[in-house]
Amino acid sequence: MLRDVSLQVPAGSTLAVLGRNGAGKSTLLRILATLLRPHAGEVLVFGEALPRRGFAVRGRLGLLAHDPLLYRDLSARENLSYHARLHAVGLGRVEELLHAVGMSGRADEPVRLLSRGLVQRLAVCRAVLHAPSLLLLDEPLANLDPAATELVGPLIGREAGATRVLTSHDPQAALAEADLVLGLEDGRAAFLTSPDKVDPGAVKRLYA
Amino acid sequence: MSRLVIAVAPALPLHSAGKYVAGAYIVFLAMVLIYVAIMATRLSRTEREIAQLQRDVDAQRSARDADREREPVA
Amino acid sequence: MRTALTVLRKDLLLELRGLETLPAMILFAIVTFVIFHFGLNRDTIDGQLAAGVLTVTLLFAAMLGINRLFVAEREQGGFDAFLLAPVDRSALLIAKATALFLFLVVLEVIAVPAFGLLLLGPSLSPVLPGLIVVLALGDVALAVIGTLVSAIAVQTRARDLIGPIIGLPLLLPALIGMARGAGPLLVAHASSSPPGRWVAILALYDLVFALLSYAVFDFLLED
Amino acid sequence: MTTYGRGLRGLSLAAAATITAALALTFFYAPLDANQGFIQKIFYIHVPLAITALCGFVFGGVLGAMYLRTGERKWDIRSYVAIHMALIFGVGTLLTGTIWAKASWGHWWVWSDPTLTSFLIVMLLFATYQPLRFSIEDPERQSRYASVFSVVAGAFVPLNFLAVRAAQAYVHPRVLTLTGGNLPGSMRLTFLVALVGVALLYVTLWKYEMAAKSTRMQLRALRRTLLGDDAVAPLKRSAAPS
Repeated sequence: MLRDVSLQVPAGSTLAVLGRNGAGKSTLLRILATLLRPHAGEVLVFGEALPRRGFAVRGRLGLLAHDPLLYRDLSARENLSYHARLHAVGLGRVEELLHAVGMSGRADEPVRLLSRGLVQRLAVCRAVLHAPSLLLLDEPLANLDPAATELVGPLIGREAGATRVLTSHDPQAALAEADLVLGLEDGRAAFLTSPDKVDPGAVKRLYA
Repeated sequence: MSRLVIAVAPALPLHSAGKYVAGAYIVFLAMVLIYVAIMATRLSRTEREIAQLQRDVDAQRSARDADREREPVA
Repeated sequence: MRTALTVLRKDLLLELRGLETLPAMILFAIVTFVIFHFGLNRDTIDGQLAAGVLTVTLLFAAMLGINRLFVAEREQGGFDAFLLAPVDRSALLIAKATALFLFLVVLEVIAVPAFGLLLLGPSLSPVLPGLIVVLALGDVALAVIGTLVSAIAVQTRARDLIGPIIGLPLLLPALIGMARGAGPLLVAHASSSPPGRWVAILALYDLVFALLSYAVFDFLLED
Repeated sequence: MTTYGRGLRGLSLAAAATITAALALTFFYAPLDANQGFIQKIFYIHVPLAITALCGFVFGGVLGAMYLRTGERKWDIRSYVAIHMALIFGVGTLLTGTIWAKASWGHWWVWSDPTLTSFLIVMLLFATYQPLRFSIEDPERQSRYASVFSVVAGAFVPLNFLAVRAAQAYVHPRVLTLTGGNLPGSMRLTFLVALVGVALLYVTLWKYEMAAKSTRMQLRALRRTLLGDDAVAPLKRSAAPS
């Protein structure tokens, strides 16, 4: 449920979405990812109107959701190879990414045997496999320890160079990364400003 | 008429044939009537809802009028 | 087409790893033959009765596979992952129907000889080519309609119930075609070619539903 | 919003007049069938009901296709009402059919009649329409899936008849051949009048139901504009679109 939310994210910048569970963060991401169709209102991604022009947008965005979107019975390598084929990406990219997140050694184990942290690393690989220019990141650092956070940094951090929309349980971390902050409360925009102008009290109220 | 029918219907005893034919047409009639009954209950529900809406709108309006009357006093 | 192959490869790999569906279908079919032996109290059967037992067993075994066809996609995010990719959505229909068809073929490769061994009176080998034609055409109908029904049912709350109650009536004409086509083959000294009328009806049914599924499948994937 | 009530009075009167005429023709004009005698009079209600129900199912499929094409909710509601009405007519067909079977063959059900058998299969399929709708909570998805179902099931109707007809020899009384090959002129006239009457009844009831539905929806909308969002009770989970 989203209402009266209207904003623009310039290319290359980062929008942080704050709010409690159920405030509409994931809904916003799923709408941007063309997975949910908005009942009303206007959504433009790369200047293409959704949901009508969804096919023009798919393949240029990467979604990292709560659900890792990986098959539990397939190995890490098999999962990524499947997605690489769907996105018409060479299999060399799969090895490159597995190496980048330090999983080359465990790439042949079925995903169901991997720890939450390793699954999250894999999900990051899946989301950036096709080098998307828009990254939709729902709690990207969940289950990741500091070392792993550093590993995925170049893939989904500001260094990646993509436009990013991210949500986080930790408002301070999100504020540090963002160019623009959207506070959501029950599907409505509570505030929308730059990080240095955010009222700490307003953030606290969001999570109260 | 029915006597005439008996005269020309050789094989089947009319009393049983008539029963079945009547049964079939009664099924048809009953269906239509049941439908009318269902629509009647729905119509009365709609009527009730319109009456309720009328009451609610009246209540809202009288509340607003009461507010307006109090204003100069306040 | 390449996308369909990719998805098909993934589905077969998943089945190979999990072995969740196919063994259950095969076991179900064989147990059902044993049940028919006791239920009918007959050691051997032939003709239309045999064809009926065989095709009904295959139909119900297929229902098991149909119920599970999209479960992994729904529970493990496969739908979302597929929808995020810049690919033609019909590829999923083609891949899933092909996977189901292959499952049915493997099922029949084991269940039909088992049927010949356990229940069927007349010998199977002289009529095998004709039987293969009838079963293959029936499998196409089962695969196409099964995929469509499964895609509808998987998004409902009572998916284990909705699948069969929609699927069975839709598959009835295909069952009639398979049973009546196979019936004349399963008697002693049968001619080896199945009745042309039934082959034609099955083929027509396959064709119409393949086109129909292709036309409506996209609508089942949105959001 | 379309006003479905317009023309409803004329249509109702036409349906009533045609059905009265059909009844009169059936009992006072059409000759007794040579083989079946008086029993054959069931034909004039049973077959028009059956044809109307089947056309209603196909009609529902066409309306469902319109929903898929446009995404406008009104088409789904129309499709729902069309199938809903056709189901009621279908139940009537099955009941009159079994009565006829009992009267002419002494059994309440006969498998040897391909038309009745395939009609049963169609009914079994469409009987799942409501459970399917009820099983999907999201209203938009419910409409979309129900429309897909109606398109597939609508196409299934003629195919199913083809398959079942091929499966069985014709044992049914020859009056059933709808081409009217061996139907005497007076019987054919009666039959056609009855068919038009029942079809008019279907259209009337469809419009009636649509008028009732749209009235209730307008009432809700009115309540919302007059009293605000909170004054409207949330819809209960339902198989019917609204």
